[in-house]
Amino acid sequence: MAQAERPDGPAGAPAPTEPAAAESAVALAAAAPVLAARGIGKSFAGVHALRDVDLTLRPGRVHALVGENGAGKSTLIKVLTGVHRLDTGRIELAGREREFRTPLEAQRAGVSTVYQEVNLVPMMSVARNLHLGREPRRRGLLDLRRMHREAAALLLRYGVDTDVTRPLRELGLGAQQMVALARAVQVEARVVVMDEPTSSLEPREVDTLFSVVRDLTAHGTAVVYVSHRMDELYALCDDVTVLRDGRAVHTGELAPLARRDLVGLMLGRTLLAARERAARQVPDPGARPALRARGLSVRHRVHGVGFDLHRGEVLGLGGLLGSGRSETAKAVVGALGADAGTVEVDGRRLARRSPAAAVRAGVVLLPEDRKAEGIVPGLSVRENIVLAALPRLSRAGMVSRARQDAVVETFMARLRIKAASPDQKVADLSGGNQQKVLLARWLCLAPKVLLLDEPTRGIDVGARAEVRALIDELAADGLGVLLISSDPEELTAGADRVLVLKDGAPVDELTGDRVTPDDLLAALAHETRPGAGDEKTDDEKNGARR
Amino acid sequence: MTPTAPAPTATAPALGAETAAERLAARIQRHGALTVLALLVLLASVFSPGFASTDNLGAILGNNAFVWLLALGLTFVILTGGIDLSVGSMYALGGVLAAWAAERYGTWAALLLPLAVGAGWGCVHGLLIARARTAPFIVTLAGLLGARGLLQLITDEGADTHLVPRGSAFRALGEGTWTPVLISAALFGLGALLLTRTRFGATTTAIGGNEHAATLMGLPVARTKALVYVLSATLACAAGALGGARLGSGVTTVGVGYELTAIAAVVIGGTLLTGGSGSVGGTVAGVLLLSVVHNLIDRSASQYGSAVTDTVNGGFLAAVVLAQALLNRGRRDE
Amino acid sequence: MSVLAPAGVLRGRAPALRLLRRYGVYLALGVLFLAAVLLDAGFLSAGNVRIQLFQVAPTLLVALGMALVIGTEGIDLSVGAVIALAAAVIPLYIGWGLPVALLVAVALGALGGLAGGAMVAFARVQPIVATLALMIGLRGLASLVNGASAKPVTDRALLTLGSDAFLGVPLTAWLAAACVALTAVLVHRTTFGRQLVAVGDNRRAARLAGLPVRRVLLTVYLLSGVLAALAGAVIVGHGAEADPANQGRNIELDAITAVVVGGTPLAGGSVRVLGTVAGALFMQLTAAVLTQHDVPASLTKIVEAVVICAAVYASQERGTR
Amino acid sequence: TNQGDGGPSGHSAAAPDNTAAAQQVVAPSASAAGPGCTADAYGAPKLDLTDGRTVVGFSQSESTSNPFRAAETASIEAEAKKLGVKLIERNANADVNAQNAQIQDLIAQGAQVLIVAPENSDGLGPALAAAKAKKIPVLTIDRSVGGAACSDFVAFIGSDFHGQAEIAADDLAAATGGQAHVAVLQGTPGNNVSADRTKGFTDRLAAKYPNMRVVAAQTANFDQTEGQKVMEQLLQAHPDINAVYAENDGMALGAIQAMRSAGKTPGKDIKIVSIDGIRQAVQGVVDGQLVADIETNPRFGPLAFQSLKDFYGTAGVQPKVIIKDGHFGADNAKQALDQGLVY
Ligand SMILES: Nc1ncnc2c1ncn2[C@@H]1O[C@H](COP(=O)(O)OP(=O)(O)OP(=O)(O)O)[C@@H](O)[C@H]1O
Ligand SMILES: Nc1ncnc2c1ncn2[C@@H]1O[C@H](COP(=O)(O)OP(=O)(O)OP(=O)(O)O)[C@@H](O)[C@H]1O
Ligand SMILES: [Mg+2]
Ligand SMILES: [Mg+2]
Repeated sequence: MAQAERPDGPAGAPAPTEPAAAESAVALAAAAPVLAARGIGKSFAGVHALRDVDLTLRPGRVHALVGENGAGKSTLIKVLTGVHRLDTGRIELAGREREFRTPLEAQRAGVSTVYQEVNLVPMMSVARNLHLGREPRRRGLLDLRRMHREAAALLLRYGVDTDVTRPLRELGLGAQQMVALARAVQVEARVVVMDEPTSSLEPREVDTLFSVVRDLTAHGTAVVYVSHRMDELYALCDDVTVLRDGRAVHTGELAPLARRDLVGLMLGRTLLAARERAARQVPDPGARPALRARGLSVRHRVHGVGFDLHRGEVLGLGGLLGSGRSETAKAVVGALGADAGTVEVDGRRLARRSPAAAVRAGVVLLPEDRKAEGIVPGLSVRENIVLAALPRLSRAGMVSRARQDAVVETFMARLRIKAASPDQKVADLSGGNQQKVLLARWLCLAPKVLLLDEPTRGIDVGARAEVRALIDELAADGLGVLLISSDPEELTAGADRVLVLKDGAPVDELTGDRVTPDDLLAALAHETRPGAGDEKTDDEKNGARR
Repeated sequence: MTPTAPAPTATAPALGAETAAERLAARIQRHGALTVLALLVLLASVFSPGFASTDNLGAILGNNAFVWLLALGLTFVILTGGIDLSVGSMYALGGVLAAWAAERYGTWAALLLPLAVGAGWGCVHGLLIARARTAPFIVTLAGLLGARGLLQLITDEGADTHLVPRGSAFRALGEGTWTPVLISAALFGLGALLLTRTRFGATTTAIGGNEHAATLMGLPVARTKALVYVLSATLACAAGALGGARLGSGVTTVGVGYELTAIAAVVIGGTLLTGGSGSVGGTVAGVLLLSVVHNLIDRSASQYGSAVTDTVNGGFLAAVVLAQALLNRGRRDE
Repeated sequence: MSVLAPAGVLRGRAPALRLLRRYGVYLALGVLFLAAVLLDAGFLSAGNVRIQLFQVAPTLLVALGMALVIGTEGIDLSVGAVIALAAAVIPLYIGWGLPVALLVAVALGALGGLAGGAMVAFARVQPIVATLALMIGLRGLASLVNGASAKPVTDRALLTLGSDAFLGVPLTAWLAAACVALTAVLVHRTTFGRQLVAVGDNRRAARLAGLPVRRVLLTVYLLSGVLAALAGAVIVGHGAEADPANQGRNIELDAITAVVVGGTPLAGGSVRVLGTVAGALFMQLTAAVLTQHDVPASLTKIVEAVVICAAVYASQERGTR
Repeated sequence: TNQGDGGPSGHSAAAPDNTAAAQQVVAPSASAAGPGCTADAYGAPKLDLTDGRTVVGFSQSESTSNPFRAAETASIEAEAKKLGVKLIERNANADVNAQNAQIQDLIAQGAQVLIVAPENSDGLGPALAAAKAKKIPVLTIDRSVGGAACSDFVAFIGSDFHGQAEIAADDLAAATGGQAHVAVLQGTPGNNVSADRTKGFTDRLAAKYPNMRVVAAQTANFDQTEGQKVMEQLLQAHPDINAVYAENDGMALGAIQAMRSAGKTPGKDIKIVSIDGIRQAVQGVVDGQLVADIETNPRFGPLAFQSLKDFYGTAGVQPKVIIKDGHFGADNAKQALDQGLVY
C-alpha cells in the first residue's frame, strides 16, 4: 500500500507547518518541469475544444488552470490523463515523451486525477471506493478488515466521519468529493490534477483540501488546480494558465496578476462592476407566503423543518455538509418520500406529493447533482431546455417546432449558453453550460418558487455574476427563491434571510444585520458546542486542522 | 498510514437514530429471497406431506444442483451490468461435448474438452462485448443460436446421441444426490470468494456500478468484462458436462429456456440487473427459492394440467418479485 | 450504468465511419437483398416479395412496441404470451364479427401490457423479470381461457385480413406500415415521444423535471401489449388457426433482435423507428435466404448468429448493453 | 415435442377411446420368443392393481397443450380411475432434468409403480436408478429409454416411428406414381421421434423409390405456424415441389395453408402425407387435401395397465410392445371420424 510505504506521506500528515511548504516551494521553483505539454490540440466532431495549448508543471508548485465555462479546462485535463487521445501536440513526463491511452496508464506513470464530476461507484461501500484497484491483500485475498480500518482512519483526516461500510451514495456530494480526493492523493503521484474539487465543498472541507495540497507540494508533487473561486486560486496557486476558447492566452506566476486582469483575460472583456444589490422591499410578514412548509421530516435525514417563503424573497438555507439541506429541498418538491409535513403553495396545500405535482403548482428544484439528476445526456440542448415546458409548447400533444425554437433561442441568449448549436448533445457541453441549460429549463416555465441547490456549482466568474444577478432579478420579478449554497459569501450575499440547519433540524435563523458570512459561520460553529454527538464533530475538526 | 490510527466510530451521527427493530427489518429486506425461502420451506413442511422427506429434498437438490451453476456465472455477468443469454445452449453443448469425449477419449477429455470450448466461446463473447463494444444482449443471443447450431452440427442434426460409457469414471461425478450438491456448493463457495475477496470481484461490481468511473479510476475494465463472459460460458459448459455425467448422455434438447430461469433466480436473489449490486449468497437463495416453488407447484397443481401449472407459476413468480420490490422500496431513495 | 460512453467512444471518429454506423442497417439490408437476388433471381418476383411481407408483418408490429419499451430502458418478454391470449379469445368472439373480436383481443393485450407496466412503474420491478413472470403466466392463462388446443378459424373477414393483398401488398403489411407511421409520429413529433426518450435516458432527471414518469412507462407497455395483440390477430388470420399454446413463441427475441439490429440501443434513451423496420426486414431476409437454399438447421443457426453480430456491430452507435 | 398440435382435440376430445381396436397390440415383438418379464424376475414386490390403496405414478414428458399428450394423459387417468388405483402425476414440460426430479419426487410421494412417458431416450438414468434402488418397476410408454428391459425398466409400449415413416413413404409414392419432388417438414432437431421419422422416410426412398427426390428438408419444429412459414419459403424457391412429407399433422396443416396462399391446390397440385392422426388432419384426408395420415396412437391407458397386470401376474410382459397405429387413407378416414376413433 502506498501510504504504508510512505508513513509521512500526505495521507499521514495532511497539515505540515506552513514555513516548510514555502521553503520547499522556493527550492523547487527552478527545478525541471515534471510534465510538459506542447501544442496540444483536440477537437470533437468539428468543434475545436483545444488549440495549440502549452502547459508546464513544475514539482512542488500548484498550477491554476482557469477560464470560462467551456474554455477547455476539463478537456485539457482529460487529454493529459489518457481519457481522450490528443489530435496534435506531445506530452513529456519527466523529460520522456509519453502518450497515455487509458487513465490506468496515466495513473501508473504517476498522474493522478480528481475529475470534475465525482467519478466513484455509488453503490459500493466507501472503503471499497477508496481502495478500488489497489486493495490490501493477504494470502491472495483482499484483507477487508485492514481495508476498512485504513479507510476509516484516512477519511477521518478529511473530516468525513462515517461508517465506511455504508454505500457511498448515502454520503452527501461534498463527502463524496472528499472520498474522491482522498483516493487520488493516496497513490504516490508525481502530478495530481484536481478539476474543480471544491465546487461542492464548504469552508471547513476547503481548508482540509488546502492542507492536503500544501502537503503534496511540500513533497515535490506538482498540482494542477481548476477552480472558479478567485479567493481559492490566490490563496493556493503559484502559477496560472488562462484558457479562452480552447487557447492558452496567458501563462505565468499568479501573484503578480491582479484579480481584475485575471478575470479580464478569462472573459476577454472586463467584468461589470459588482452590481449593487437592488434594495428589495421586506415582504409583509402577514401576507400569504408563496411557499409554506411545515414539519417536513424524512427518516434519519430531516427532522421537522418548516419555513415561509414570500414572493420576491430569497431565503438561504445554510448548514454543514450532510446537514440535510438537499434533502429538505427534495422533500419540498416531493422527490423524496417525506414521513411527515405539509407544503402549501399560495395557501393551497399540495395534496399529491410528486415532482410533477410540484412543477404544476409552480415549485421547481434545480438539483445539486446535475449529472445524475439534472441533464438528460442523450438529448440535445434544445430538448433539454424545453423538456419540462413541452406540454405548454405543444398543441394536442404535437410538438410545435416554432414555439419551441423561440423559447430556446431566448434562453440560450439570456443565459449565454455556449453550445455549437441547439442540436448539440447536452452531455458534450462543459459543466457550467449544462448548469445553465438546467436553469433555462426551469425559467421557461415561469415558476412561482425556485429551489436552487448549489446553483453556481462549477460556474465561472462571469456566469456566476450573471446567475447572481439573475437570482436578484427573478426575486425582483416576484419569484420566491430558496437558495442553497456551501459558499457562505454567496449565501449571505444573495439571501435576505438564512435558515441554518444542523443534522436535519433547524437551529437558527439569520435575519437583517445578521446575514453575514461571519454570523453564518458563528451560527454553524455555535451549534457544534452542546450535545453528545457534537464532540465527535470537534474531534473531526481537530483531526482535520491538527 | 500511521498504525495507531483510531478505530472509526461506528456510524455517522445521523444514523444513530436507527433502532434495533429497523436494523432487523433492513436485514430482512436485504435478504428478501432468503426470508421468503425460509417461510416457504416452513409452510411447505407443515402443509405439504412428504415435502420435507429426504427423498424429495434429495430430488430437488441432486437434479438441479448443476443447473444452478448457470446462475452463478450469470451473477458475475449481471453484476457488470451485462447479460448472458447463451448459458442454456452452452449447458447443452457442454453435455454433448462431454459425452462425445467420454465415449472416445475417457474421463479427462470429457472434463477438459467442455471447459476448453466454453472458455474459448466465452472469450469470443467477451471480446465482442468488451473490445468491439457490441451489446451483450445481442452477442449472447447470437451465442445462444450459435452454440445450439454447433451442437446440432456435431450430432448430425440431433440424430446421434453420444453416451457416456457405462463403466466410465466420469459418471461418478454426477451420481447420487450428494456428489452434485457438494461440487456445486464448492463452486458457489469459490464464486463467493472470488466476488467479495479478490480485485477481480471488486472490479466486476465497480463496472456495474459506474463503468465510466471505473475506467477513470484506472481499473482494467475491458479485461474484466471479457473475463466475466469467459467465466460464465466456462461454468455453463462445465455444468453441462457434469449434467451429462449425471444423465449418462449428451442430451441435445436440454437447456432450452434455462437462461431465463437463471436470470430470474439471480434477480430474485437481489442482484440488480443494471449491475453494481448483488451477491452470490443471494443467488443461492434465488435458485433454491425457484426450485422449491416449482416443486410445490408440481406437487399441488400437476393434476390440473399444464395450463394451470403455467398460470400458477407465472403468478407466483410475479408475487415473489413484487414482494421483493416492495420490501426493497424503503431502501431506495427517490 | 454510466450515462456517458466510456473512454473509447469519446475519442473522435472519422465522419464517414459515423455515417456508416448511423445508416449501417440500411446498407446491410441492401447488401443482403442484392446477395439474395444474385443467388436466385426469382427472389425479385412479386410472389416472393409478398410472402416476405406476410411473414415480416407480425414481427414488425411486435418490434415497434418493443422499440418503445426499449426506449425507456425496459424490455417486454410478455409479447409472445399476449399473442397467445389474442389467439385464445379471437375464436371465442369472432362470431360477433371481426371488429368485436379485434377489440376484445386488443383490450386484453392492453390489460396485459398494463399489468407489466404497473409492475415496472409502481413496484419498480425490473422489466425483464416482471415481463418474464407475465410471459409464463399469460400463456398459461391463454390456454385456460379457451383450451390448449388449436382451433381452425373460418371467419371470412379475418382470413381476408390475414391473407389478402391490396395493390399487390398484403393487408397485414399495410397495417404494419400504418403502425410504423403512427409510431414514428409518436416518437418524433409528440410530447409523449420526448418524455419517453427522456425517461429512458435519465429516469431520475426526468422525474425531477416533473415528467409523468409512471404514466409514460404504463403507456409504453400498454402500447406494446396492444401491438402484440394486433400481431396475434394477424398471425391467426394468416394461419387460419388459433393456437394459444404455440403461436407467438420466441417472437420476443425476434423482435428485440430487429430493434437492436435497427440501431436502437438497449440502454434506452433513443428510439429508431425506421431502423426497426429495416432490422425486421433484415432478419426476415436472412431467414428467407437460408430456408430457400435449404441450409440445414444447424448451419442456419450459426449463420444467423454471425449475421446478427455483424449487423449490430455495423449499426451500433454506442455499445452499452 | 412428440407431436405438434393443431387438431381440435383438447380435453373433451381426449376422452379415451378404449375400444378394442384402439388398444390392440401389433407386435409384442418377441411374440412367442420367450417368457415375458414378471415382478419376480424384476425383483419387485407384489402389487394388487385393483386395490384402492395402490399408488401409481405417471410422469408425462410434455405440456398437455399438445393434443397427443392430452389424449395420452386422459387415457391413463381414465384407466386408473376405472381400476380404482390412486394416480399421482407430474408434467416435465420438455425438460429432462425436471423429469428426473419429478420421477424421484413421485417415488418420494409413495408411488409403488411408475408409468413414464420419457422426454428423451437418454437422460433418465438418475430417475431409473432411483426407482431401481427402491425396487419400483418403471413402464415406459411412447418413447423408449436406453438400458436393459426387465432390469432398468420393465418394458416399452409405443409406436414404431421408423415404421410410420416407411408407410408414409409408400403412401406418397403411391399417390405420385413414384415420381416426385418432395419437401420434408422435419420435427424438432435432436428429438428421437423426428430423427426416426426422417431416417425411416429417407431410407425407404433410397431403397424403393429412386425417382422420388427430396428437394428440401427443413425443420419446422412440429409447429403449425412454422410449418406454414417454411412451406411458403420453399414454394418460392422450388415451384416444382409436388409432394410433401410432414413429420406431424400440425406442420402438414401449416403447409396446406401455405399452398393455398401460393395459389396451389393441396391434394391436387401437391400431395401430402403426414403422421399423427389428429382430428383436423384426418378431416383433411376426407376432404382430399391429404393423401393419408398415419396415426400415432396415444391411448396407452388400457394397454399400459394390462401390461402391468401381466407383469404382476404370471404372463409377464414382452420387452417391446408395439401399439397398433391406425392408418387413415381416403377409404377409411370418414368412417374412422364418424366412429370417433380419432383423437
Ligand atoms: N465529448 C465531447 N464531444 C463534443 N464536444 C465536447 C466534448 N467534450 C467537451 N466538448 C466541448 O469542448 C469544449 C470544452 O469543454 P470543457 O469541458 O473542457 O470545458 P471546461 O473549461 O472544463 O468548462 P467548465 O468550467 O464549465 O467545466 C466545450 O465547448 C464542450 O462543448
Ligand atoms: N462529512 C460527512 N461525514 C459523514 N457523513 C456525511 C458527511 N457529509 C454528508 N454525510 C451524509 O450524507 C447524507 C446526505 O447529506 P445531504 O446531501 O442532505 O446534505 P446537504 O446538507 O445537502 O449537504 P451537501 O452540501 O453535501 O449537499 C447525510 O445524511 C450524511 O449521513
Ligand atoms: Mg470542466
Ligand atoms: Mg446538498
